[in-house]
Amino acid sequence: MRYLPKSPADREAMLKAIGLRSVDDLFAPIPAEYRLTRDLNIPRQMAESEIVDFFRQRSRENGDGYTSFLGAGAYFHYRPVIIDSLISRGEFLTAYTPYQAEISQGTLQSIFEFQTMICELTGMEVANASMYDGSTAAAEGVMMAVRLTGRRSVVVARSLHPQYREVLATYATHQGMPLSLVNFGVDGRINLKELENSITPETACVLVQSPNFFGTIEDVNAIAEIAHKHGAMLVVSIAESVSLGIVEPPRQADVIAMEAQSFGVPLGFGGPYCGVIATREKYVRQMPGRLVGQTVDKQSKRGFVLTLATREQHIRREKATSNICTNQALVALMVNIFMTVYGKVGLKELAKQNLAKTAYAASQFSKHGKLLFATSPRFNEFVVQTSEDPYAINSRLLGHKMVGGLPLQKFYPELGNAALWCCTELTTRSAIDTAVGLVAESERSVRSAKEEVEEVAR
Amino acid sequence: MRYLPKSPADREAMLKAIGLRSVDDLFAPIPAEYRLTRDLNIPRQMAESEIVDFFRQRSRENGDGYTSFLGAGAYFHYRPVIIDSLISRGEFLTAYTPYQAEISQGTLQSIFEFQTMICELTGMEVANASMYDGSTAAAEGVMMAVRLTGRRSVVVARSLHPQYREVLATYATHQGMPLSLVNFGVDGRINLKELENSITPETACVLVQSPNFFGTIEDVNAIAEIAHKHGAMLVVSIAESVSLGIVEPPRQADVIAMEAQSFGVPLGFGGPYCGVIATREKYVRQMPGRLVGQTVDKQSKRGFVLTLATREQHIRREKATSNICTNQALVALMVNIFMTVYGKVGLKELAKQNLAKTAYAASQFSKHGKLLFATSPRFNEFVVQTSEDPYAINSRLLGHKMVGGLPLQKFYPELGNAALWCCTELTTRSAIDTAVGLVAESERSVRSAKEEVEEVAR
Amino acid sequence: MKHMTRKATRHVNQNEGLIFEKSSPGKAAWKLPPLDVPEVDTTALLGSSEREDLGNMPEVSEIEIIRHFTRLSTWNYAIDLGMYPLGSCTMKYNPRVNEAVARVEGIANGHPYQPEKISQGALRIMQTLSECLIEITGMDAITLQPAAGAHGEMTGLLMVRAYHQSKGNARKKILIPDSAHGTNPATAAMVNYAVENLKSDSRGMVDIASLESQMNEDVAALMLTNPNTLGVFEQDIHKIADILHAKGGLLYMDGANMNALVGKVRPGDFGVDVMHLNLHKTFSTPHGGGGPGSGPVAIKKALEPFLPTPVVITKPDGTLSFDYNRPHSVGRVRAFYGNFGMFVRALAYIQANGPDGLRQTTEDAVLNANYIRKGLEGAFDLPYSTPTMHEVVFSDKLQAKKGVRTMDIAKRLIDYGFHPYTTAFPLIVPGALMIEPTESESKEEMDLFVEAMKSIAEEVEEDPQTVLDAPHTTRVSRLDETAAARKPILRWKPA
Amino acid sequence: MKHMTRKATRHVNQNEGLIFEKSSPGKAAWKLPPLDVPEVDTTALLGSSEREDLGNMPEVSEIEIIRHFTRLSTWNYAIDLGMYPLGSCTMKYNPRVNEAVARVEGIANGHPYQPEKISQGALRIMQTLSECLIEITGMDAITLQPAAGAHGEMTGLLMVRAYHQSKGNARKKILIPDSAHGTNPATAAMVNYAVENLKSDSRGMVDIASLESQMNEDVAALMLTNPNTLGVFEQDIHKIADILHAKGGLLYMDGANMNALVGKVRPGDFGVDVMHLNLHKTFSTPHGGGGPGSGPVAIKKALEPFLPTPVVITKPDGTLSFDYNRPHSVGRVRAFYGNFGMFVRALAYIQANGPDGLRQTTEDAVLNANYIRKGLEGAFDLPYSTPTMHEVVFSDKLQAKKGVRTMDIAKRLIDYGFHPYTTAFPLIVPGALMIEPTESESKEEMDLFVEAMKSIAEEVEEDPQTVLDAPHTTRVSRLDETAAARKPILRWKPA
Ligand SMILES: Cc1ncc(COP(=O)(O)O)c(C=O)c1O
Ligand SMILES: Cc1ncc(COP(=O)(O)O)c(C=O)c1O
Repeated sequence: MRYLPKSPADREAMLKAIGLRSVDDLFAPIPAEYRLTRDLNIPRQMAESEIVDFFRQRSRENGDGYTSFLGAGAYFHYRPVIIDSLISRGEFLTAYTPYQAEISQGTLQSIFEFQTMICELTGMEVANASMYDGSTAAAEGVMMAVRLTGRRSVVVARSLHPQYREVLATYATHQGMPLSLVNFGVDGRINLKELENSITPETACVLVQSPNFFGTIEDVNAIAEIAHKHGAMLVVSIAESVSLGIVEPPRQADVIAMEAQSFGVPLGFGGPYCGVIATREKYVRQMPGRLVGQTVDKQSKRGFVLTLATREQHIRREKATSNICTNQALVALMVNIFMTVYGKVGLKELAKQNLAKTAYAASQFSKHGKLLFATSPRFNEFVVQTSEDPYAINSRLLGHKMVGGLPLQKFYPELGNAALWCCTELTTRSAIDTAVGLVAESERSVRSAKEEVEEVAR
Repeated sequence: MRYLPKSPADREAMLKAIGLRSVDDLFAPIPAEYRLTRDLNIPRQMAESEIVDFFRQRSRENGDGYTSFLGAGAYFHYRPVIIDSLISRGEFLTAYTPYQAEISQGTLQSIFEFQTMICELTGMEVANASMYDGSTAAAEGVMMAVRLTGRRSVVVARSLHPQYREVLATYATHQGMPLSLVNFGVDGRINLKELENSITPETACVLVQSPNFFGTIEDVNAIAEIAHKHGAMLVVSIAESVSLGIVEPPRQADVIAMEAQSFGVPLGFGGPYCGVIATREKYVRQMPGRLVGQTVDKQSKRGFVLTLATREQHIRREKATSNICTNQALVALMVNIFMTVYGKVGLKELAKQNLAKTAYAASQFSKHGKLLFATSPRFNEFVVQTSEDPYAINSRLLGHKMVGGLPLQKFYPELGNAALWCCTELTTRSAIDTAVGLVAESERSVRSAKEEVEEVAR
Repeated sequence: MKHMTRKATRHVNQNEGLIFEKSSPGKAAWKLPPLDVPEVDTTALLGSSEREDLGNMPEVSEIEIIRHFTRLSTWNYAIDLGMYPLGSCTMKYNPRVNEAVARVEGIANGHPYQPEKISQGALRIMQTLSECLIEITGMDAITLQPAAGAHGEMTGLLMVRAYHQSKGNARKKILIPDSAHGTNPATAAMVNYAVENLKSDSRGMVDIASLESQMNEDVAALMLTNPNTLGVFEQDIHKIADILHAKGGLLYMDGANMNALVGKVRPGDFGVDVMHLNLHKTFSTPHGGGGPGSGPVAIKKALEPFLPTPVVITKPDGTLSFDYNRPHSVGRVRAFYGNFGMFVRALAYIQANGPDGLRQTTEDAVLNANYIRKGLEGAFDLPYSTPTMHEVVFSDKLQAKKGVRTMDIAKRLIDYGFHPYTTAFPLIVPGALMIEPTESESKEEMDLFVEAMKSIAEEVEEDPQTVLDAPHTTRVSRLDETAAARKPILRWKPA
Repeated sequence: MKHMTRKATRHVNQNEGLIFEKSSPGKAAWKLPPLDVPEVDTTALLGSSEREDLGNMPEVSEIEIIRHFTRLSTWNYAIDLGMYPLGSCTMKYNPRVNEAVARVEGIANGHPYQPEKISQGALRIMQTLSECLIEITGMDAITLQPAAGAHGEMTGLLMVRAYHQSKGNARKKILIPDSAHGTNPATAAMVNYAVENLKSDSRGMVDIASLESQMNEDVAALMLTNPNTLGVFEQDIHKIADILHAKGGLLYMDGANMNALVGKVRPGDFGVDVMHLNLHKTFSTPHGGGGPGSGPVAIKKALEPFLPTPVVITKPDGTLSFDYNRPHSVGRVRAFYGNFGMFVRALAYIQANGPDGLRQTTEDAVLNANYIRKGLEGAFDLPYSTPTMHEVVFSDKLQAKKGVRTMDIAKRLIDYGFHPYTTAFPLIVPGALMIEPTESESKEEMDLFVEAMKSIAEEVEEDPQTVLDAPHTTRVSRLDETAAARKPILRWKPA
């Protein structure tokens, strides 16, 4: 096997040194009746060229070459080339968790920078080294609030990503954390009145997403005020991190649970992504996940270490703030490099381009379909209601090697033939125009079909 | 500009430190009448995403996705993934020529290993650190022989790669090195009688290629004997280095001039490739190009340095063995890694697969077209003569996203409708069968057309 | 330090400050294409939601970023540089072809919501990997959704709970051996189970008598690591499974140590009901400085209804699809389908090995651990002499007499050019040195390791201070962790 | 060494032997797919041409290769690690997007003989790059074929010869300033021209009087580097061109120093007839430890008939094509079309910069050199005080008094974390320190460089031995080059 650095002679010599006669002796501790005496029934050993061919073939079956208007928690932004150049260095790629600080300063310092930038962007005071993804970060953020407030129930906006809601439900079920949902209004934002009514003295926190699942920016100020008034915390989920370049961060939140995939992480069919939790300094000891801190060595030289480990499972076991151990470090490094490349000015300009493309697309679509939640500010997503079922429209778009917006019926039946469209800096005007053209055609044909029917009826 | 690590304030501060008021002052030494006062008329500054798009577009116009039967000095072999992983490390990619040995041991040791492996494979005693490519290596190999023998004329096999011959002609013209050509026989090998007759007391060397341009393996023993009998040296060019896995190297040669592209270097539309010169130890001081040698440091620790630099242009100027300075170091590193991956056993097995594919293809083609030089041993190329013009056949193959063999008429008009086909380990049986099928079809239709004519004539 | 130059030397190495310290207004590493739609008035669009500025985000050029991270990287140790014998972590070679195929366009850029019609490639990868893992574990079904080992544990226990609940009683507690990894109890707590410790016997295995006495109808499952964290195979595994099953309990296996078993024995065959795998350990996906991982959970038939949604199925027409209609599912543990990029890498690893390669891999892993054990016996105390599988655990008992503890030896190992082993785990061995070489180490590298460890043992006798002050060859010396935790500085701030 | 820790520290670093020392029969890093055609009898096919064995070729596994080259790489200095101020070498940032686009499938795998119909992408790249370089140089036509600077020189001189020959007299010699690079005279010899040295004046420029007296009808061309190797712009360039042209000679410009001129002044505008460019200097293609390079030659109209074959042309139907029918061509200087992969990178660099970026680049390069000059004046002897363009040349005159020479200072600079400057070139400056920072260095990095150099100058006064024994912080100390050359060991052999 080409990964194994041993010759038959090496194996012989080692067995001899150990004092064994055969490899079988090594497995003597395993009861004989369980020992496998046949080959595993898996594909035969393949050449590297065959492996590459296999995955190229899979790639061709996987939407390679399609233009997409999908967002909904996974965003297609340009990834600067240097991200992969740098994360591919074996020193980053093949290192473990930086437990041995003296030979892990590369990883540690980069996480420290990551934490800093997440703080700068979110307006929070501390950020951790990463969580599995935005959905689990939201769930853990809620659990944090539960621990901090000593209350157990949770108020959740319906405009939170439906899969995030599902994940939260899974996490919450057995922890005795009742969830209640608050609807959105015609403006696509959480219904503030309903929110106020939902909060009880048992409410640990309110969880909203902004920009929310519809791309609409919530009035976080107002939400925070309501939550805080009732002694509940506010947990804000951010799924589209590029929005932070131009959208005021939810500074009033107590916990921000973010998905940083937009910052240089490939779509990758849904993962690995990069969750993060950011919060106020005073809550740091209830945070889940790893934290890197600055310190000094024996010569007073600046250095970085994993710190506050007493929150974690390997020290606290069943009393830990979370069971998380392995996180998303390398993905956080991608995020870190992306944030560094765009930086203070670039992130703003990038966000502006997203805004401009989306504004153009929304205005074009609204000439034919119905733009929902039109009155609220939005970032790079919007909902269009059509006369025809969006699945039908999308299957026509597929013929043009285009993937249309995400049909919402399955998540929000009340929205009917609505679909969630997304534009980023990579969406070209011509792609928008083509998609709009197909929607317009659909509307025209539905209209003419209707007119025909009316004609006949008349 | 995103590559420039300066802020406007930095530039200000630096100008001030220098004592200048403006950047223009820096260019005062250039006579004003020559200073450009307009923008260069070149494409505007592009975003990285645009650059990537531009080249993807070019890629699509460039045979992406075609199966090819082309060889003729540029071979499509599988390139193990680790080659690019390793050469992409900045420490190799962005280092200069290893003049400062103490901080260049990585490059130096790897060249030393490269030199060693080239020696092992060619059967020579010394090898240099690389030449531009196989063609210039051949020309410089010949110049070496001219210096070593004190003779000036050169006998060249017509079965040497036609472009190598052209390059040699260019190099030789003004150096007063008359060239004479020796034809090949019906077996595709150099005509030994003609060779013997061509050699004069003024002949510095005989230059042949093996496997030659037709893929035929020359009888190097016999050629060497003839050359040496007349006091001429033998320079052997090797264009398909994978052949060395299974074909006896030309150990009788005095100089081997090799193109190592087959060893892990991308086809890359013809370059960069990796020439190498290998020879006997006694000729080392007439070698062109860089050499790495082993030595010790002050603590007697083994280390490597550039050595025998007194042959080179920076020391000897117009008396140097060559004007070469920059060579193909990074490409030589690719070659080095490839040789290391396949090693002693793998190179042989790889060569065997090439042999088997080619034997199969040659036998299939010979059922329809005429296999030329059929009696001689060959490696992974062969010549097929067809009734129809191979350009016509190839344009039909193109329709199947296949690139047929290289038509030879332009280089060897006497071979008529002949084309040079190549198979490597990457050529699939089904591709061969498809190509053979199309050739068979061509033969059938020519035959039936002829029969029709004969019918009419009758 | 007589031997250390055989393995490592010091070499000049670039310092590098924080990226913020290189920032200066007007530098940039980015450039956007010209906008092909009308510019917008951001204030008009966003109103009070518009952001003013981005605080202390850096402004640097591309070359500075390349240098920044390249320089930082040179302060890291990594598998690519040498042996990384962290016990329980399985730091094996991360094949580069895995990285290459994970970056193939349609695989890297597939959107999780793209229509299934154009997702057949990704679905096929998930299905093929699932089939391989089911065969390797001897289980009946699997979910790939969990993002890491601990996440797999949670998913597994959620299914355990759902299973018991379906029988009318969710039960109350999970038995966990005292040698277990911290995630095991932490996970049990998250699924609202009480944790009950199970003690190990003198062989370092589950104490059967204790298990028998502690097992009852309140116990939902035993979470067993096998081989356990001492690197010892639980020889009474049959009995253990029987004891659990007899009282309706389930056997959960933490599969972190599957590298000792793949191709040689299958947990499904020895009574395991639920188990998770760590693709980032056994299946070679890179650790990346702490993640990402992937923690598939394999189960027996009886637990299948409870799998998280969605599940990959084959439709009658032969195409693949996600099945969301699973009324008994424990729900979703993560958005989308899991760390798909890791599935790609793990499958590429399995393909590169095949059945013969996987078996040889396991054999070499166990051979290596035993070779190290043999080499270090005598020089270090071996608290359990039970046969070793893929890792061996020594203690610092002999060295502690001189005041040198496992962490000191670990730090000294750095000077010899090695990454330390795992320290202070498992908890049942005071001052543990937990060494897992994996199959990726050559005899040469291990000989150097044994030599280094023995040399340190000698140093402890002759010159303990050198060991206590180690490391001596690194850019920074031992860092003050207490100060770091006392007054945490968790982010940079402008001076 | 008081300041050195600001820039560099030592850090533990892996040793690594020769790959042959790791070889052992039966290890392998390769695997071939199953053969889909019949096996062959190699002896029957090859007869006496069959090879028996492959001598001492290594047998190692993939992880060992990854570690081997990763470890080796850590002993290299590189642009990615810090300033690399090699004069005349233009060690600038090598953008990573260049590497990415060079690896796009159809670009990396295009066969040089594939039909032109499916080579339009490559042809377009060549044409676009040619147009850009023609505009940048102000010349009329170009060939991209030469593989490096020296190869370009040869190609250029071949065209010079062909031009003169077409006028009936190939002429006999080439004038070359004494400050020229070694490739200039070496090339002239290869094209069978005699070399006549031209001396520099006190400003370090071409001595006009000498030029006037040496110029005659035997002189084919003057090979001028401008700015010259002192970093000085030949201010009398107009006069120089006139003197040459008046006697029918041609002005050849060695474009190695174009980084001082791009976007600011064009050689074609100041009288140059032929010139080569180094894409691996001015246009950012990576140096890769010594190559590959690319040395396009740009020419004025009068030389166009002599360009090497083939030349890219646009056919009437708008498609691109290679023109081989060029009866006056000097012929071919390399198989195929040149180092195409470097064309891709150079074009990507030009696109990333645009006209504004290229101009700013040049300005920064010249600014940096002047900043260093200012910083080091006084501490080191400046033999020519003429204004500096992109590089500055000091001499070791002040330090030589203490027995410390330029090479010693260079070696000491290594301890301070820098790659040395170019030593002992140009030849007209005894003990030269030739410093070219390029535009890629930040003020911070240059301040550290100036600080290091000044610190070394102080050390020379206070403790010259430390400088003479340098470097002190590298894996190997100064290597015995004399021994290496006396009894060369140029390959490994089994013991
Ligand atoms: C035995 C054991 N169990 C569980 C885990 C947790 O796995 P993960 O880090 O992937 O969450 C680990 C990882 O260190 C482990 O060693
Ligand atoms: C001034 C000058 N001319 C010519 C050359 C030769 O160029 P190349 O190394 O690309 O052959 C160099 C390169 O070092 C140089 O600096």
